[in-house]
Amino acid sequence: MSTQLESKPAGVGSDAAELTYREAINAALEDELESDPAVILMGEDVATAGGVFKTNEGLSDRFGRERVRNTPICENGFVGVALGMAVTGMRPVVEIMFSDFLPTAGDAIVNELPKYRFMCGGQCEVPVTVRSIGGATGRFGTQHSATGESWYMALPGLKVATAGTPDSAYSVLRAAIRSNDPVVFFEHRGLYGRKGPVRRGDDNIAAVGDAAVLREGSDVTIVATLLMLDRALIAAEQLAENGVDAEVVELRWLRPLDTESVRRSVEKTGRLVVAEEQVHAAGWGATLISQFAMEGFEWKSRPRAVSLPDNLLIPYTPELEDTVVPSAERIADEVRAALK
Amino acid sequence: MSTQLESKPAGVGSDAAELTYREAINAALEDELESDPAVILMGEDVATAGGVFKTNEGLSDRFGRERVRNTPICENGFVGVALGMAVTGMRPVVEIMFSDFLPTAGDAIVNELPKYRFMCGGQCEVPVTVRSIGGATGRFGTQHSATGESWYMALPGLKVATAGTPDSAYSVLRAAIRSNDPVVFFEHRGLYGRKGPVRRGDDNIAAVGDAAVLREGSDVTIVATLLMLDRALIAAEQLAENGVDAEVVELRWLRPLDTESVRRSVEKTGRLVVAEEQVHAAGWGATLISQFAMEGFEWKSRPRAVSLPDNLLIPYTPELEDTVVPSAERIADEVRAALK
Amino acid sequence: MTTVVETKSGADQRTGWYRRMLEIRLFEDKVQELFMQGKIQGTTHLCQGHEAVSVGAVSAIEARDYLTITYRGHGHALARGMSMVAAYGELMGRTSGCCNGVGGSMHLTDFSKNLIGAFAIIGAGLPVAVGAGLSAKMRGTDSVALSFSGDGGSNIGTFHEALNMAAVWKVPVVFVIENNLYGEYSPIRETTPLDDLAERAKGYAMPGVIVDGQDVDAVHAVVAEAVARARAGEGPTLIEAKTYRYRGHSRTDPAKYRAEGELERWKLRDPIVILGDRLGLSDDERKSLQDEVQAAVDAAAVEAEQAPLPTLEEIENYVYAA
Amino acid sequence: MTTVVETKSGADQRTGWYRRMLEIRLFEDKVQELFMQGKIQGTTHLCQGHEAVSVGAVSAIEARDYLTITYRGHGHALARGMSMVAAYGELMGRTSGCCNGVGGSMHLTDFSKNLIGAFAIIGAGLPVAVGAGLSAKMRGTDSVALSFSGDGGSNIGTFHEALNMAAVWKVPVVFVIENNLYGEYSPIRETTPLDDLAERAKGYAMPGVIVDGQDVDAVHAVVAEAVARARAGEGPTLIEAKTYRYRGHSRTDPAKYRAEGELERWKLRDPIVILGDRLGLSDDERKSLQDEVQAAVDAAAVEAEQAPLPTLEEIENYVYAA
Ligand SMILES: Cc1ncc(C[n+]2csc(CCOP(=O)(O)OP(=O)(O)O)c2C)c(N)n1
Ligand SMILES: Cc1ncc(C[n+]2csc(CCOP(=O)(O)OP(=O)(O)O)c2C)c(N)n1
Ligand SMILES: [Mg+2]
Ligand SMILES: [Mg+2]
Repeated sequence: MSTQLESKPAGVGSDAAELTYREAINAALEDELESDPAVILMGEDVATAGGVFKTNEGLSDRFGRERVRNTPICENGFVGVALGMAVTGMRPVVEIMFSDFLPTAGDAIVNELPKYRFMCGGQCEVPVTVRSIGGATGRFGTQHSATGESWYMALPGLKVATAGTPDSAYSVLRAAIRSNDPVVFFEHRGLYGRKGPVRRGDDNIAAVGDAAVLREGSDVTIVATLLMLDRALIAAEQLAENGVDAEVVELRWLRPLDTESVRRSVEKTGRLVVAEEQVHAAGWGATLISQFAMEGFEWKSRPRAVSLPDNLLIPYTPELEDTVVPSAERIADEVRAALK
Repeated sequence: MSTQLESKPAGVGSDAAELTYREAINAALEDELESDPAVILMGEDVATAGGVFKTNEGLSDRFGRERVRNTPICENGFVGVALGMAVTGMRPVVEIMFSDFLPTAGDAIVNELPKYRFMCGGQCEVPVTVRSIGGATGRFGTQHSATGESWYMALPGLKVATAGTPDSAYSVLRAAIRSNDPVVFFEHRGLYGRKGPVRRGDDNIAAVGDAAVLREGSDVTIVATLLMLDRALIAAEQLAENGVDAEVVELRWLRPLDTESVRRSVEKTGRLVVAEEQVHAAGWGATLISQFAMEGFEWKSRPRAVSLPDNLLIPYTPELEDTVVPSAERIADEVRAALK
Repeated sequence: MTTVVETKSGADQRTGWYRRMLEIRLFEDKVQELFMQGKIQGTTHLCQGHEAVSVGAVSAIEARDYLTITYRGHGHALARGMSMVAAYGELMGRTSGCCNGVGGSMHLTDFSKNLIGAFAIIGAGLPVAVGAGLSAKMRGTDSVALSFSGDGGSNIGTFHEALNMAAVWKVPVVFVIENNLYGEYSPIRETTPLDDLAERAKGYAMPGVIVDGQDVDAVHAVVAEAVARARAGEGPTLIEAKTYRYRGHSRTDPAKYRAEGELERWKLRDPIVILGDRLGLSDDERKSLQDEVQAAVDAAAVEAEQAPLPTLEEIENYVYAA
Repeated sequence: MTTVVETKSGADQRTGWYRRMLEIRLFEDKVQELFMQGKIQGTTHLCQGHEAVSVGAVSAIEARDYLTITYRGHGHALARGMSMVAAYGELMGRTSGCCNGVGGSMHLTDFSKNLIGAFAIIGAGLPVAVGAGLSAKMRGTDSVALSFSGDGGSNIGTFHEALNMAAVWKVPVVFVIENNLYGEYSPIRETTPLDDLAERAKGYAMPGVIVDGQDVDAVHAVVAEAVARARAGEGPTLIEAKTYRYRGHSRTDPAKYRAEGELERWKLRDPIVILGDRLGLSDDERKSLQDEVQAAVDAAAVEAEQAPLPTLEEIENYVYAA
């Protein structure tokens, strides 16, 4: 058993700096804008005051307001613009201010980005990254609280990535931007202030498709993303105090889905809890569990999910929002139940 | 063991007429337009020449071009219009010509319809039905071949329905239109010419949320929707010739999801094959299988899925489209594998 | 201007407008205070400076007419007669709120007042208003729909789709764009190739009208005329009200992107002061109205806060109809 | 009109246009035949009657310029110099096709000719063209983008969004609406409140131009002028070409919704005949060109058909870049 920081498999070493998740995003954007003139950042208010969530601080000053470009409010339109740029030699990063607005760009994200290369018989590459900023706990109400992470995992042609720690924010976002395929990259607003070690540099660019074991353990595997990853790590520390040794896997990519890494972990632990900030239906948790069921995996105890309730939406009411979004305690409880 | 027709649990009796799936849709629309003046039908070219797929034959003549209304090409806009009509006393049915265009109406379908009642604290009802016509085998190419059926099942507030036979087309569509909640109702273009007995009348309105056992059997449960349901029934007949007795369950509703009916069936058979015209990731098949895994269901043999390949999109190339979309033979093969 | 308008613009009614604008101003000012106290959480989009638009326009429709607003909608809801308790309660997430506290600041909806929707997604409200207007027409009523949106919102697809449908079907709907010169942090000319958004009406063969959004009389007049046209079956109108928001876009925005002196210049044309002057209100009269409304605002906040929180069981009923 | 245009409009070039229009006409006529033989499946959207628009416009851009088209795009692809074999091959789903047969009739794309996309979703191509133009500008080239769409497509949100972005960023892009009076089965005035879609340019402070889409010279001239403006950094133009499709919307549509005599009236102004007359071509010359092109069309179809089908393994490589 080891602590969160020591257990990071790659990237985080002695030369790591403590950055917030927000700063890590900023660093990834800066390093990619710096390293490739084809990279640009566009979206609503991305160039002003560091962007609405301050992730873009300093970027428009440094790279100019052409390469860091404010757009009109028209998500479907500007994702389409990014596509046109991508197939003519640029590498756009598009910011979608709230993941809830992804469906506003629904056609571009579902029908254009993933299908473009295929429909033209492989004539082009589509290096577009869509940064999607989402998640509950902000008291933003029902139309501004989705993570959206599983919505697009049923689309071959697309890649879907997430980040649950500052280091993965840095390394996964850089990998997304470097991908020659379209990637939707999910950030969680609730994590922006979270601090952690980030090793900044070209040798810390995540491998596309790889999950990361952020905490090793032998009793149970917790698979999580985004804010739930953060809470899973907290749950694991709490459990450790009670002698429960949880392995925490960050599922950084939902497409391609790293069933392999999860399998390695559950082969060791025999138990699985998925922690997801979404209903269980049609999500990555169900996809993983179904996969193992179809393989005939033999569990020590049946797999479990901590998810959003299937019969509710996210309310504004602060107290109820906190009840609805899974806490570290609920994750720990589910782990305990798995160990009974 | 019984044949498809005899085994229909409800609705299809001696007074059933042979109708095509297309005619069944038409009858459901006609009967609802007739029975409630608040019902209207709108969409692109719905009022002209019976609509693009001839499902609306005669309706604009009978009910007039106000109640059967052609819209401009603007899916997000006219689904929003339907919402505004629904909360002010009408009961609109909206036709989306190809399910692939649902994401074009992404905001209306994801953020407005399902959330409206919730966000206003239950002040209103939202009786909108979105008819979504989809599916492969038409050689329509990559942007016109999705079924889309699982895309919206992660949205509390919405109901998601499908029809795989003429009788379910009639009875489920009527139930959808009568629902006081928004429903996305999926039709499969490849089934329009399919004939079957339909009992027309107010006593054949499906119960919201109920799956239907279309063929009883004891060896294995096949769960399917839309075209795959049709093919599952064909597969079951083929299997019967080899002495394999398959039960075929039509999963008419994905939300609410009738795990109960499927559980009853698999408790009998101990084996499950889901047949889906979609990738397995983030679909109803994975959702069901995960659900049973989490319940610790004990299978006679591990559950199986016949799905679209995860590494491909639907090509235009006719021969390849046929290879990619699961056939009755592939479903039968998978059943045989489950029985080995 | 039609007779209807003339009748409505009596001095009594205009004194009512003055009071209502003041109520909106002080309501919004207090929201900031309640935030500091943690009684309101999340975000909020205040409308100080816009009062003449909401009050002038909303006063031009009847009870039977429909209204859609946006996340920047406190003023319109109050103008429509929502009680401050119901508005504060909603912002506090309590059952005193118009939506029982589940909607929050961005979703002040009240079906009892035909305020049928408050939208947090840009552009989403316009088609809904078209639907309400079309429904009114098809059901044989003479209700019209009034829909508010912003300058930034005039660049999203649904704006175009809604105006097109409204025009081609001659729907009784009036679209009011509150052009406050910014969409979040972006000045209009960074995102929009023209200054006068009323120009966009031409693409739909629809009348487009520009009005001084700081002048409640003017706003009322043009909206009343458009409502009369709509009610007479002559179709939709696009009205652009030029206005300005005194605060930043939302709670976390200090609005440093504004040109120096811009805010101050706009404050010289404060809509409440303009109407006060026209009504010939003395300083004393203004002061005593101010005190009276402030007391009502404070009392409403206290009352709203007394209400219990909604329970999980209650809100489960809001997901699906019974 | 600029000098560039003058130079281009020589008699030789115009004879080339005549031949190209004929090629498009006969190509499309043969598609129907190939359908009957089961050699083409699914659906297809033919463009007989539109030939002057595609040829007139596409001939006004250079090789380095970008082009986006729609499902009704066979004519534009051929006008851009795609070989008929590549086009037929695509319609037949064979590896002789420009997209190796996976795209089909609606997706004639050829990056080697900067024909960067053919869109089956209404409105989707316009933002992509804006992106290509913006990219050209940012990369310091003087390439422009030319984008085709339809009258029905001018009602969807992305049309508005694309034109707005193009205007506010002064993107070098030229939008051509082929107004053939119908969107599928619906005549324009059933879905759109005006006849002249060029009016919509006003909402973006952009020049809007109406041109006779049956007159290839006229189309060429206005597009060339718009291209010159775009290349000079003066921003986008919206061009509406009035035209007509002779066939139904798609394969299954007998187009019974048209007014009697409408088709016949339009055929009196056939774009190929008009140019033939202007060029003073004799009946014999026309006949021999017709035979020559017909032979080429027939040969291309035969050649396209010889190619093998793509394999599953091949097309797997089209999903993700290596
Ligand atoms: C589809 C969508 N995109 C982005 C946002 C984020 N957003 C909220 S308000 C706003 C600016 C709107 O500006 P404007 O329409 O001028 O209205 P104002 O806020 O000035 O009243 C933006 C971009 C949103 N809510 N919805
Ligand atoms: C978003 C979307 N909605 C609907 C359709 C179906 N559809 C295909 S072509 C068409 C009509 C388009 O009309 P127009 O833009 O005038 O082009 P034309 O076909 O006349 O060339 C429609 C509705 C589509 N492809 N995409
Ligand atoms: Mg604004
Ligand atoms: Mg047309």
